Amino acid sequence: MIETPAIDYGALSPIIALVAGICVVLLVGLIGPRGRRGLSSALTLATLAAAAGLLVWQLGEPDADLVAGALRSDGLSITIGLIVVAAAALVVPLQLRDPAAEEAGFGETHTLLLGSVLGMLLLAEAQNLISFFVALELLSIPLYVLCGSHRSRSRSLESGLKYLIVGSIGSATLLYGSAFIYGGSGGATDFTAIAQGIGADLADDPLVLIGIALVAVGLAFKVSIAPFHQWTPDVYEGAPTPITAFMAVATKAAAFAVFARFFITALGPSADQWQPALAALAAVTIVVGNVGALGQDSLKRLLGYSGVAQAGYMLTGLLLGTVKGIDALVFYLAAYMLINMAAFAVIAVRERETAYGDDITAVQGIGKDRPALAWSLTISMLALAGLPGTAGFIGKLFLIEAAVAGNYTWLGVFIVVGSMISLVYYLRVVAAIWMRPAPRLAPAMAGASTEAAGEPGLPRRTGEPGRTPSGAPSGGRCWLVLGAILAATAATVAFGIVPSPLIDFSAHAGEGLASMLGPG
Amino acid sequence: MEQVAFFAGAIGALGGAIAVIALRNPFYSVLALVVHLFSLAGLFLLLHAEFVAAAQVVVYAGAVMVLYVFVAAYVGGVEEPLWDAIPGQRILAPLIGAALFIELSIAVLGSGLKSLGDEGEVIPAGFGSPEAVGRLLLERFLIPFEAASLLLLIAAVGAVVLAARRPAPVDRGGAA
Amino acid sequence: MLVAIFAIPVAVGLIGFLLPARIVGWWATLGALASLALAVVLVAGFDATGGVLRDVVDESWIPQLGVRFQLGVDGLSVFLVLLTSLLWAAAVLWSALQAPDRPRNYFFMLGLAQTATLGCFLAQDLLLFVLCFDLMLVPLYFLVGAWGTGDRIRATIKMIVYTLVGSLLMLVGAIATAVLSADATGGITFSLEVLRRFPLADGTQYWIFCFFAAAFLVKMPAVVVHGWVVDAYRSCPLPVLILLGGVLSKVAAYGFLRIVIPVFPDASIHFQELLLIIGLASILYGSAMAFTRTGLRDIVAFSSIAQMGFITLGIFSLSGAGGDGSVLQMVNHALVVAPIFLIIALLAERTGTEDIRAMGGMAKRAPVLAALFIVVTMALLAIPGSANFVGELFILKGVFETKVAIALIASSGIAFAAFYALRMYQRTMHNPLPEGADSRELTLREGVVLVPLVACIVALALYPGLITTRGQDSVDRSLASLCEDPYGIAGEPAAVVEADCPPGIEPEPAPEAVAGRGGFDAWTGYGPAAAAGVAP
Amino acid sequence: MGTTWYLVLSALLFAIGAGGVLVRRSPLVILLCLELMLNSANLALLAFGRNLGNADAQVFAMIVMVVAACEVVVGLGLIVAMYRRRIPLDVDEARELRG
Repeated sequence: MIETPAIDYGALSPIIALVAGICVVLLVGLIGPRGRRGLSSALTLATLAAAAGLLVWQLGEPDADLVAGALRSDGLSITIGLIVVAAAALVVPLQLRDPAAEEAGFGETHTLLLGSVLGMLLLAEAQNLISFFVALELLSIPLYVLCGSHRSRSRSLESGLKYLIVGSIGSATLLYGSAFIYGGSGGATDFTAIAQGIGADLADDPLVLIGIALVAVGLAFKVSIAPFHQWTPDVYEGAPTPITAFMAVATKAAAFAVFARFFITALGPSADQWQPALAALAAVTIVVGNVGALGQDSLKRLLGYSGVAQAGYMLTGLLLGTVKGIDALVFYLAAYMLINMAAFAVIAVRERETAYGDDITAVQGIGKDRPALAWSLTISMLALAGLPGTAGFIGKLFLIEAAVAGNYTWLGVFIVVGSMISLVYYLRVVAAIWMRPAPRLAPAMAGASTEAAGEPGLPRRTGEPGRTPSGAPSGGRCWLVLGAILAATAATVAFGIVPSPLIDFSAHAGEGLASMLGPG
Repeated sequence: MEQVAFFAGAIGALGGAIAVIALRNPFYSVLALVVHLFSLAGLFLLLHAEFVAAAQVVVYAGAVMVLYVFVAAYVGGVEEPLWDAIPGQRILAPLIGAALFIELSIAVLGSGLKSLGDEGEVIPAGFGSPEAVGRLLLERFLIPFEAASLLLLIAAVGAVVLAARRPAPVDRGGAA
Repeated sequence: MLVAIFAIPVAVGLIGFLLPARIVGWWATLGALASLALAVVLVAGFDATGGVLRDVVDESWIPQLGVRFQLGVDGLSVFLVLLTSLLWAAAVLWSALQAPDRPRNYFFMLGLAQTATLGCFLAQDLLLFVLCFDLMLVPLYFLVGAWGTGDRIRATIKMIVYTLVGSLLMLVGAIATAVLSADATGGITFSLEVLRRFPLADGTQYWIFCFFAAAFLVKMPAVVVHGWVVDAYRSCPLPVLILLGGVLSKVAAYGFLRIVIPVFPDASIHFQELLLIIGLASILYGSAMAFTRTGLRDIVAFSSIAQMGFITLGIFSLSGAGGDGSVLQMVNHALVVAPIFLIIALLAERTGTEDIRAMGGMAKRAPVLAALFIVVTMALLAIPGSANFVGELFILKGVFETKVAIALIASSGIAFAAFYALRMYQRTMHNPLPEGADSRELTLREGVVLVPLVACIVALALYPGLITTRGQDSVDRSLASLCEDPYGIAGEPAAVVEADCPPGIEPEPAPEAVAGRGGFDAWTGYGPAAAAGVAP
Repeated sequence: MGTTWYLVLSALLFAIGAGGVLVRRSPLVILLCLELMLNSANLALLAFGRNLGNADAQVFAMIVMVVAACEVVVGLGLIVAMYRRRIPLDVDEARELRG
């Protein structure tokens, strides 16, 4: 007889809510007429809200192993889950006028988005090699599709295919590494069992070490750590901007969660082996990312490289293996989510308003005419650079404090050096916003003029509703988007001045991991 | 007997793999992969993974490969590069592959792990049978099982999104 | 009180966003005057005895990271606070008269910069200081970049990269200080009063000192790392230049006195000669360059480098007199620089250039302007009787006590100052009036800003003791860390040999009860412990 | 047969797959090479599982098959979409994206 494992429905409820949401959104998308963006978006947001609510509810509950140890609901998984859900919720309004979503159908797009969110939640909870692998794929496969969902742009398709190939190489490498770790730890798939299986005896067994190396490489592909980052700028540039935003933020959060959980809990016995290696990777990543971003004119490529550099900062928090390091990592991820969502949203808005796409020209001189957008992008850039008064500063402070406390002061110095280099390109954007004149004559919009949103390049007064030709995607002002941008920006500043709530929030993560490592 | 079977399978798998990357025409590459997969299924049988071997033949070598064959026939044998080649990539790539192999082999051979050299544990009856695997899937690995089914659903939706014929709106800003 | 002084400028700036553009300037002026008034009240009621902190604010801020919101003021900072408010009021008023474009953003940035600067002077928490120090750059970047002149984008990038290199390293240094002394202090704390009592091991102090010194020397600016200064001065809008030249450079000097010497005493002694030489080099190089340049802004920029060199000398003479002189000189220099910049603006308006070769004869029809300028010039060259003279005298006295050779060379700096200051005055005010230039008397609007500033110089010349008497105790307290085991934490009572201390500094008596570790309260004479009567 | 033989074979297959990904330029063949990599991992898993008498590996291998199928479906979908898009358009547009 099959003995069904005990299922804690309470702790699983966020997952269940998401699955239900996926089904409903898909069905509504199939049944209703095409272009029902309002209903689909509302349902998606409702699903995300339900998941967020249940996650918050679970934050108060004790940590629990779920369904025969496949998953674990603890502080780390919940905090990361909330970051991911928040990122998705910010993406949904951004997709309202998105031509890619328009083309692929809102029901399908939202289904894929929710599927990816589900994968991220599972990934953050995974504590078994098999659920780890499936969750990673559940996260990635919808994203490959979403990247390529703007089918009429060959760049989008290419970006999807590239992402698929690189992502699959990463998955295959990771899988091969998992096989070795499975073999090396004596047939264990649960993270805790792996730690026991490796123990002190096998901590430097070549089989285990090569397994660790392969898993690290696989994850490095996912979170774009140098030298496995080459795909990042290309894919970021080619994908539809809302998807880029989601990818940049949420994938990183979920992948870092499992990175931390797997390395610290399962591979803890070999920490002496992987710590220096990861530290070297982090240092290289910081330098490569920041130097790569220097000459970029495309804002999405710029943020892609900047994301590489930020991954290096975050890796620092991870490799310390301390509670404080994990707290710093999660704090940084949360701050990074707010900052990047605002930045990408501004880029998306300008992409639809001007003919410059994501080129830096698109934001030139917007300080005069679009103060809200200008301030949001400015604050995002300053926050990414880690200037005080923003959550980015506190994030760096937290990371450096953790690094110094973990005897990695030199990595702290690297973070700072990276920040210095990064200032040059972040400030270039800020200078474009405030100190350069708006481009005088906008080139003709590529493609048909029927869908040209208002007069490209010419500012319209705030408050005048955007012209929406029936059905066609419009560059008109969307108050929901502006609201989302301003909310994210305000949060960036607010957490820069009063960071304690966010620090308390991220402290759950460290506790969660500590409880998993503890005697219990 | 077992050794003969292993070497036959190994040669088939290796030959298939090399053919996949060596043949010019993608269509033949696909067929080579089918050979590879069948040989692997044989090796899986030797490893007492009957159910997996059956799935390999039916699902993988059967269904999935049909998809490949179809697409290869549809798209044709055009080599359409996605990346600009890094100079020296063609020479470097085999070296990287060789280095990878040597490193992995060193790991395998250098491992202090017990009993890698011999057959290993005595395995219980019914090891690898559909019942045993099914029981595990529904008990310990319920979550991965369910997640995998959702993954299939999502992939289906994705395929529809990508491949469905729809009047595509005009290219917006693509050439900017 | 301190919170109000600290927060008013930025709050005023924020509210400015809600007001019509026309009146924003006046609203900001009102705010600046209000904060000036508060600062005056602060100084008027200030009690300098013992050099301890007054008006302390100590609130929890980021408890998880050990950061507290600690403000306090003592003899070192009280006049710098007043100075900041004063110059800011002048700058804001001047700007309001000029009516810049995008006034809401402009005045908000000014307010933010003032808050950050005041934050530096008031902060008693190391991290709060570093944060404010970095924050100063943000508004400055915008002010120069968006409202500046010439090749401003390049100048701003240069300025930001230069100065931030130092300040970010300082961030690491600050964090390292707190984390590495966490074992001794019992938990991570950035409180300066606590950190100074648990000095780190020598080797650690050395590298952290280098990080801090890099930040401060760039900011001052000192020679070798002064590359950003001239470009920034050239591109900076004038009201902002008053602040940049007058106040922001003082933050760095103040940082040495407030943080570096008390917290890293061993390193300060170790690197004393190096810094003295840097100071000396700044004096000589700055003076020489000021004498050869013809652009007014360049002259002032290089003279500032020279003056900051004097201040560095005073501080790193590590003596009471030198420290007192430095504090006085900080105020003096700021008070001199501000009116000079305003006068430059006036001259540029009348002659259409900032090059002294194309100027002259301004004194003809503008006796008041000339009179004001001569007062300022005399102060700049430190003529006996001026407060600058007193300041430099103190500094040189301090240096003589320790390094005679350096003091002798430094004295020549005073002579240089006379050269370039007089040259500047003569070329602009006397000589024949060139064609196209217009010698006009001060207008009422200009006078409103200029006259009070010059009056301050005169007042300070009459009574420099205003500052030295109040600063003395605090300076001594800063330097007290240099004494061997000054607080007797090692267990024994602080039986200090006189020779261990720098000249003129008495070791601070150990408090009766250092209530456990981290007794911030007991030391500063406030808080619950003080209230209970355990304070010294 | 010793497990070592299987592992070395799987390592060889993995290396061939990885080399193929780098050498070949056609997306379709790259997908095939990815299959090689995934299958070599399956072989290693099953060999370890047999050696340890642990059936978890077989479940893992099943799941990997599902995953591989999904990757194939999406990958082929992308290739078909690209191919279709190219037909009516200019050929030289296919390489807009720098690599």
